[in-house]
Amino acid sequence: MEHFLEQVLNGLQLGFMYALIALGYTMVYGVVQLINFAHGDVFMVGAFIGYFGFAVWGLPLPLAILTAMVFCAVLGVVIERIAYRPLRYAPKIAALISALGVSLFLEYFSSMKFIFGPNYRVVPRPIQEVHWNIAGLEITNIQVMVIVVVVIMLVLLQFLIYRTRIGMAMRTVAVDHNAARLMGVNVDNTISATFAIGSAFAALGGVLYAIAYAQIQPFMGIMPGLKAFTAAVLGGIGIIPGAVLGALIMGQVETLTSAYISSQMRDAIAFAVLILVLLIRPTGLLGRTETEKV
Amino acid sequence: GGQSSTSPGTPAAKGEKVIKIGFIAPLTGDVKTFGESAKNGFRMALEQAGYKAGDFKIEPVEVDDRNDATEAVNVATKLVTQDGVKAIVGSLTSVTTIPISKFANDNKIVLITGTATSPKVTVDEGKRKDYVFRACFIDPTQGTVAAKFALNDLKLKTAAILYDQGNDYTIGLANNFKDAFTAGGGQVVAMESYSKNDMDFSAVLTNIAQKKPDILYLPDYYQKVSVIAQQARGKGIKSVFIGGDGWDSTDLDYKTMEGGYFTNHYSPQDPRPEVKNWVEKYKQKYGQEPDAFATNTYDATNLLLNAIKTANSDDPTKIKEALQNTKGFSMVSGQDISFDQNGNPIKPVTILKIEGGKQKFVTAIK
Amino acid sequence: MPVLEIKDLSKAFGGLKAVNNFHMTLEEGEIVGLIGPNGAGKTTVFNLITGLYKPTTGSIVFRGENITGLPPFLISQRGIARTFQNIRLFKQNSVLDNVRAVFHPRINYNFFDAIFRTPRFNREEERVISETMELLSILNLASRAEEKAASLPYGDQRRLEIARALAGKPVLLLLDEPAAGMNPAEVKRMVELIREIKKRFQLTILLIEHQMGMVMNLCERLVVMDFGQIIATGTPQEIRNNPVVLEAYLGKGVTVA
Amino acid sequence: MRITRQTIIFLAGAAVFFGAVKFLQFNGILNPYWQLVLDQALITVIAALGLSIIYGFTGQFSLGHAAFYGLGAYIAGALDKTYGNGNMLFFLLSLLAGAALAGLVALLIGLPILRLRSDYLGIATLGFGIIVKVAMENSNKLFPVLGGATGMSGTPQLAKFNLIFLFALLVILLVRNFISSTYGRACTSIREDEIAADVMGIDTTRYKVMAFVMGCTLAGLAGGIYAHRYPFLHPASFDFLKSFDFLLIVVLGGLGSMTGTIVTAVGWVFLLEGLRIILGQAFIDWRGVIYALILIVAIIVRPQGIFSGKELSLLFPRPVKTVTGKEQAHAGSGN
Amino acid sequence: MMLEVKNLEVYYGAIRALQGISFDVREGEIVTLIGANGAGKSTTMRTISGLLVPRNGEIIFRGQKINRIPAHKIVRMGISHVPEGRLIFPNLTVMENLLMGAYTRNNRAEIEENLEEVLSRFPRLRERAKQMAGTLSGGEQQMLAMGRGLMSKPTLLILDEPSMGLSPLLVEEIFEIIKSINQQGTTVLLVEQNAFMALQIAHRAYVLETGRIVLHGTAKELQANPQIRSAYLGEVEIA
Ligand SMILES: Nc1ncnc2c1ncn2[C@@H]1O[C@H](COP(=O)(O)OP(=O)(O)OP(=O)(O)O)[C@@H](O)[C@H]1O
Ligand SMILES: Nc1ncnc2c1ncn2[C@@H]1O[C@H](COP(=O)(O)OP(=O)(O)OP(=O)(O)O)[C@@H](O)[C@H]1O
Ligand SMILES: [Mg+2]
Ligand SMILES: [Mg+2]
Repeated sequence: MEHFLEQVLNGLQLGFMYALIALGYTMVYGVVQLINFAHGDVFMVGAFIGYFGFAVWGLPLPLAILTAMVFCAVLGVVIERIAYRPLRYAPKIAALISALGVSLFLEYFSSMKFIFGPNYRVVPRPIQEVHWNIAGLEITNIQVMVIVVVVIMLVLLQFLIYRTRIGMAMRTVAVDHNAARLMGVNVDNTISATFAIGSAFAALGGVLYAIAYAQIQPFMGIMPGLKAFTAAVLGGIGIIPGAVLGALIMGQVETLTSAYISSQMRDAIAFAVLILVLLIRPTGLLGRTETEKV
Repeated sequence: GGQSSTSPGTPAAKGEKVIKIGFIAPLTGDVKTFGESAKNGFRMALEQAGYKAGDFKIEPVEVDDRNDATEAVNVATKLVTQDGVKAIVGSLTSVTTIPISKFANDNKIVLITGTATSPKVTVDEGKRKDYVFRACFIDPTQGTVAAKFALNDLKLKTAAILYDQGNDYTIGLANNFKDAFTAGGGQVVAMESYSKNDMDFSAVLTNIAQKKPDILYLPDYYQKVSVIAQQARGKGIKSVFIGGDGWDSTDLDYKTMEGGYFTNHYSPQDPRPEVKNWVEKYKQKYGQEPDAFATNTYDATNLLLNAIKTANSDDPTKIKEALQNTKGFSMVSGQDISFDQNGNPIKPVTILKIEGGKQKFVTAIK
Repeated sequence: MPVLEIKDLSKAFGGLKAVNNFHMTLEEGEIVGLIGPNGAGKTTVFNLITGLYKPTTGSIVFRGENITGLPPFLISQRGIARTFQNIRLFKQNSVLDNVRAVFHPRINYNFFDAIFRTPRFNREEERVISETMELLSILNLASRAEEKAASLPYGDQRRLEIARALAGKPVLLLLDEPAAGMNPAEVKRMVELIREIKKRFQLTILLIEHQMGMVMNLCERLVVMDFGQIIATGTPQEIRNNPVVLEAYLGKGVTVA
Repeated sequence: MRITRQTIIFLAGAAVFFGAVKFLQFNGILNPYWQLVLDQALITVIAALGLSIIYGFTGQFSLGHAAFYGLGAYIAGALDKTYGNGNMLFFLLSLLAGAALAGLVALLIGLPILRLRSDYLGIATLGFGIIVKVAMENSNKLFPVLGGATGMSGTPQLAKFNLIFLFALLVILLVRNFISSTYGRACTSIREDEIAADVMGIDTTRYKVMAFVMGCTLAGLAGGIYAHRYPFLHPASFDFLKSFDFLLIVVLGGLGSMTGTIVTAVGWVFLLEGLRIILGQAFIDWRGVIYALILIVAIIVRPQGIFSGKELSLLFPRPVKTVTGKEQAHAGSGN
Repeated sequence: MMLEVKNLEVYYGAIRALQGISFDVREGEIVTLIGANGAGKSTTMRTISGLLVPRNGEIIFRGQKINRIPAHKIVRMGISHVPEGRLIFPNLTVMENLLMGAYTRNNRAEIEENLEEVLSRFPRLRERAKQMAGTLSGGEQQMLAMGRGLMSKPTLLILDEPSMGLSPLLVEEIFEIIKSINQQGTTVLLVEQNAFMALQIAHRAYVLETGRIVLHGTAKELQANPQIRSAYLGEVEIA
C-alpha cells in the first residue's frame, strides 16, 4: 500500500504547484472580481525572467527570483493601467475580454524571436536536486521548497488581507469604490498594489515551476493558469485558503485518477468533480452561501 | 473546384517562366517553434536550388495555419485559388495536413508534406490521394521498426508506453509499437497517456516504476520526452528509453536520455555529401543543428523541386507524375529514394543511440 | 373568505428570529399598514409571503389555498405582487419591457406562434402593448415608455415598480416603503396614486411605510411589529395613542405637524 | 401589420445581399477563398447567435459553447459519412440530428448546472467543455468512425453557400422572433434581475434552461454545417479557446444585441483572414500579436460592445409609435 | 467660512445636473439643502466630497480650493460624507465597517474612545457588532452609515438623506444626534426630503430645483415661506 501513499504524495506535489498559482489568482479576483486570464501568462513571463536570471545572467537563485517578482509586479501594474483601468466602470465582462486580449498578447509577443522566442528551453537546475527517503517515500528538496513557499504565501496573504491597512482597503475596494473613497482609501493605488502583489506571486510560482519541470515556453501558462483558477473556484473564488484547499483537491483527484482509474480520463474526472462540488456548494467549498438580502 | 480562377497575382514573368509553390506551417501559436524549423528547411532547399527548377523560377508563398484545421483549409484555399500555386509543401502536423491534402487533391494541386506522418494524409477511406506525397515515414513504420529492434537487437521483453492522447502522431507510433511488440512476443505492461499541456507525470510513472519494464517507449517530441524522462529517472525507472523522430533535436535533454534509442530518418554522422552539406550549412545559417522538422521539410522540398525539374512543367498533373516516378533520388534521409503507390517514400529507418550526449548511428533498417 | 391568512409564521437567520410567530388576516379590499421599527421584520414578512424566504414555521394561506413553500413565481401567478424596498427594476430594459415581461404567465400564444409570428401572436402582442401603455399612463410613465429603466429619476422608478407589480393582475399588492426618500409633496401624490389604483384594480393592499402621514392617511387598519413580533393592531387612531407603539416606534413628537 | 412589413423589408435586404454575392461569384471577384471565408463567417454567425441567446439575452455565462459546436459537428458529420453518401435529404437530416443532440445534452447538463451564478457557471461550463473534448479524443474506443484524436474525415462536403446562407437567414429570423416575443422578454428580465423576475411570476429555471438549450442547439447546427464545409474534424478544433472566440464575438458585438453579434461574427472572421493579406509574408508571425492588440483596443474603445444593446430597426421595429408627451392619451383605450 | 461653493456646474455625460449653484456653510452651522427628487442635491454632495469632478465652478473648504482634489484626500482634510443609499460594506461585519470609518486616523486610543461614543449613540449597532452588515435591515444600515461617517472625526459632516427609511422614532433620534454632533462643534451640511424636520434643526437652508438654487434664507424664513410650505413641507396631514 506504500504506493498509494506515494501517489498521495504525488498528488500533494501537483496540488501545491496549482496552489502556487491559484493564490495570486484568487487574491486579485477577490479585490477586482476579474478572472484575470493573463495571470497564467504573467506566470510564464516570471518563469522566463527567473530562468534568464540564474541560467543566463548567472544571478544567485534568490536574486533571480526577486528580479522576476519585481519585473512581473511592474508588468502587472502596467497591464492593469493599460488594459483594465479604462474598463473599471464598464461591465465586468469587458475587462475579462481585455484580459483575454492581454493573455494572447503576452503569449504571441513572447514567442517572437526578439523576445523569448517560440522554442522550448531546457532549464538547468539552479540547485542540486536532493532526494530524501522518508519511510520509503521519495521526496526532493525542490518539492519541499514548493510546499514551504506555498505555506508562507498563504500566511502572508491572510495576514495582509485581514491584518493590514492595505488589506482593509482591498476588502472595501472589493465592495464599492466610491464607498472606499469616502473612507479615505486611494482606490487606484490599492488596485495597483493588488496587481503588483498578485503578479509578483505569479512570478515566484513561475520560477519554481520552471525549476521543478526544467522546461519553459511562451505558451506554458495557459493550462496551469486554467487549472489554478479552477482550483480557486473549487475552494471559493476570492477566498485565500480556498485556493489552497481547491488546489490540493485538484492535485489529488488528478493524480489518483490517472493512477487508479485511467490516465485518459484524468482531466475529464477532475472537472467532473469540480462540477459536482459546485452543484452541492454553488460558491465553492469555503464560499459563503448567504441568502441575498432582498 | 476553384481551379478555374487562376491567380490574379502572378507577375507577367519577363520571358522567364514562373511557378508558385505554397508553404504551409504553424508560424504562430504554441507549435510555432516546429513551424519555424520547417520553414528553415523549406527556404534552405529553395536557396540551394537558386529558386529555380528546370526552366522555372520558383516563387514561394508562405502562409501560417496556427496548427488549426480550419485555418489550414482557409490558407490552402487561398494558396490555390488566389495565389495560384501549383504545388504545396506542408503542413506540419496531420491535424492540418489531412484536410488540406484532400483539398489539394480535389483541386489537382501537388502537395508534399515533410512531417505529417498519419497514413490518412495520403490514403483516406481506402482511396489514394494521387496528388499527395510525403517525405517522412508513416506512423506504423517507426513504431514497428522500433518494436522489432527492441525485441531482436536489444533483446528486451517488457515495455511500457506513454503517449499524448491528443496527438495522433504519438498515438500512431504508440499503437503500432504495441502491436508489433506484442506480435513479436514482447509484453506491454503499461500503456498510459497524458494530454498536451501536462507537465506532471508522477502518477503514471509511479505505476510504471512498479512494473519495472525493460523499455519505456516515449513517442513524442523532444521537449515533452525530456520532461517525462527526467521524472521517470526521478521515480527510479531504470528502463531504456526508446522513441521516434520527434526526438531529433539539439534541445533534447541528452543527459537524461543517455542510453536511449530512437528511430530517425538519417544520422548526422552519415558521411554522405547530402547530409554533411545539409547539417553544415544549416549550422552556419541558423546556429543550431537541424531537427527532424527542418530535415524532412528540406527533403520534401527537394523532392518537389526535382519533380518539377524532371517534368519541366508547371502542370500539377505532370509534376505529380514525376514525383510518383521519382527514381534513385538522393536526399538527406536516404539515397535511391522512390515512392510506393501510397505516396510514401521508400527509405530506410535509421536507428540512433544517445551516447555521450550525442546521436550515434546504430543501424539502418529497410 | 379572507384574501390572506398568515398563522404563527416564523423565520430565523442563524440565531436571530427575524419574524416570530407572526399572524395576520387580510380581508378583500382592505388596505392595511405594516409598521414597526427598523429591523422589526416587516420586509422579511414580505419575503416570506412572496416565497423568497422559506418560513421556519407557520403557514400562509392565500384565498383558501396554502401557498407556504411555493416558489415565488407560482405565488406571483396566484395573484400576489410586490414592490421592493430597494428598487429592483430590470435596469437595462426599456420601461415598456419592464412591464411587458410581467404579462408573461398570462400570454396566450405558444412558442411556435412566437417563432412563426402567427396572427395569434400579433394579436396578443398588440393587446399586451396597449394594456401596458394604459398602465404606464395611469402611472404617468407613458411618455418614457422607450427609455431605459435605469435612466429614470428616482421617483419615476418607484412608480415603475408599482406599474410592473400591477401588470401581474394581482389581487393582493405588497408595497415596501413606496414613498421612501420622497418629500411630503411627493408623498401626497403617492397617496393619491395608491388610492386610485386600489379603486381601479380592486386591490387588497399591504403597505410598509415609515411616513406616518401616508400610513395614517391610507390605512384602515395597522399592524405594528417589533423584534419580529406583533406588538399592536388597530385603527390609525388607536395606534397613534397606543403607549407601547409610541414607546417602541412613533415617539412623542408624532402627530406629525 | 407592421411586424410582417419589417420582415419583408429585411428579407428583401437579404435577397439583395444574396444577389450581390452571386454576382461577385459569377465574375470571379469573389474567388473560392473569400467564398470560404464568407461561409465560415455565416457558420460563426449561427453559433454566436446561440451564445448571444444564452449570455447576451439571458445573462447565463457560458464558456463551453465550443463543446456543443463540436458535438453537432461530430454527430452530423459521422451520420452523414456513414449513411448519407451524398444524399441531400439525408444531409439535412444529419444536421437536424446534430443540432438536436447538442440540444439534448444541453438540457441534461443545463438542468443541474444553471443553478450556478456568473463566474461559477462560467467555470462549470468550461469544465464541461473540457470533459467533452476528452470524450472526443477517446471517442474512437466506442465509435471507431469518430476517429478520436486522429480526427475524422470523409464527411461529404455538401454545405454550399446557398444553403449556409439560407440557414443563417432562418436562424436570424428565428432568434429575432424569439427575442422579441414574451419568451425573449422573460429571458432579458432574468438577465437583469433573477430575483425580481421570479417574484414577477417568471419561471426562471425554465427559461434559463430553454435559452441554454436553444443556444446550444444553434451551436450544434453550426457545427453540423461546419462538418459539411470543412473536410476534417479534430477535437483540437473544439477546445475551450474556441469557446472564448464565441464569447468575445458576443461581447464585442454588445450584449443583448443580435445585430452586434451578427456584424461582429462576420467582422471577426474577416479580420483574422484579412490580417494575412494586410501583414503579408514579411510579418506573418505578427498576426497573433496584432490580433490581440486589436482585441484590447476594441473593447477599451467600445466597452459596451459595438452595438451595446441597440438593434437594426429592420430586425426590431420600435414596439410603440412614439408616444406624445400628453399623458392619459392611451388611457381608456382597450377595455 | 467653512465651505464656499461658487457657481458649480456638474454633468453626467450630456446631462447638466448642476447648472451653476453657489452657497456657503459657516463654521458651526447646520445648513440644509432641500429639493425634489432629481433636483441635484446628491450630485452637489458627491461633488463636494470629490466623487464627482465639476465641469466649472469652485469649491473652497477652509480657504483651500478642493475641486479636483480626489475624494480620499478630501476625507483627510476633514470632510466626511454619509452618502445617499448608505454604501455600507455588506460583507464586512458591523464592527469592521465602523473601523473603516476611521481609516484615515491612526491614534488607536482616540479611535477606541470614538467607537465607544458611536456605539452608545446607536445601541442597535452594538447588538449587531458581529453581524454581516449586508444582512442589516434598511434602517440599521442607515445607522451604521452614520456611525461610520462619524468615525473619521470630521470638521464638516455631509449627510445625504439620513432619515431615509427610518422609523419616526429613529428619525427624531437621528435629528437629535445631528443637533448634538453639531453642538459639539461639527459643522453639518444636510440634505433632506423631510424638509419639515430639517428646517427645524437647521440654521440656514437652500432650496434646489433642477440644478439651480431658487431660494435661500434662514430656516425660520423658509418655514414661513408659503411656497415652501406647499411644495416641500406639504400639508403632511392630508385631510
Ligand atoms: N438574509 C438575511 N440574513 C440575515 N439576517 C437577515 C436577513 N434578512 C433580514 N435579516 C435580519 O432580520 C431583521 C429584520 O429585517 P427586515 O429587513 O425585515 O427589517 P424591516 O422591518 O424591513 O426594517 P426596515 O424598516 O429598516 O426595512 C433585521 O435585523 C435583519 O438584520
Ligand atoms: N449616475 C448618473 N448618471 C446620469 N444621470 C444621473 C446620475 N445620477 C443622477 N443623475 C441625474 O442628475 C440629476 C440630479 O440627480 P441627484 O441624485 O443629484 O438628485 P437628488 O436631488 O439627489 O434626488 P433624490 O432626492 O432622488 O436623491 C437627476 O436628473 C438624475 O437623473
Ligand atoms: Mg424593510
Ligand atoms: Mg439624492
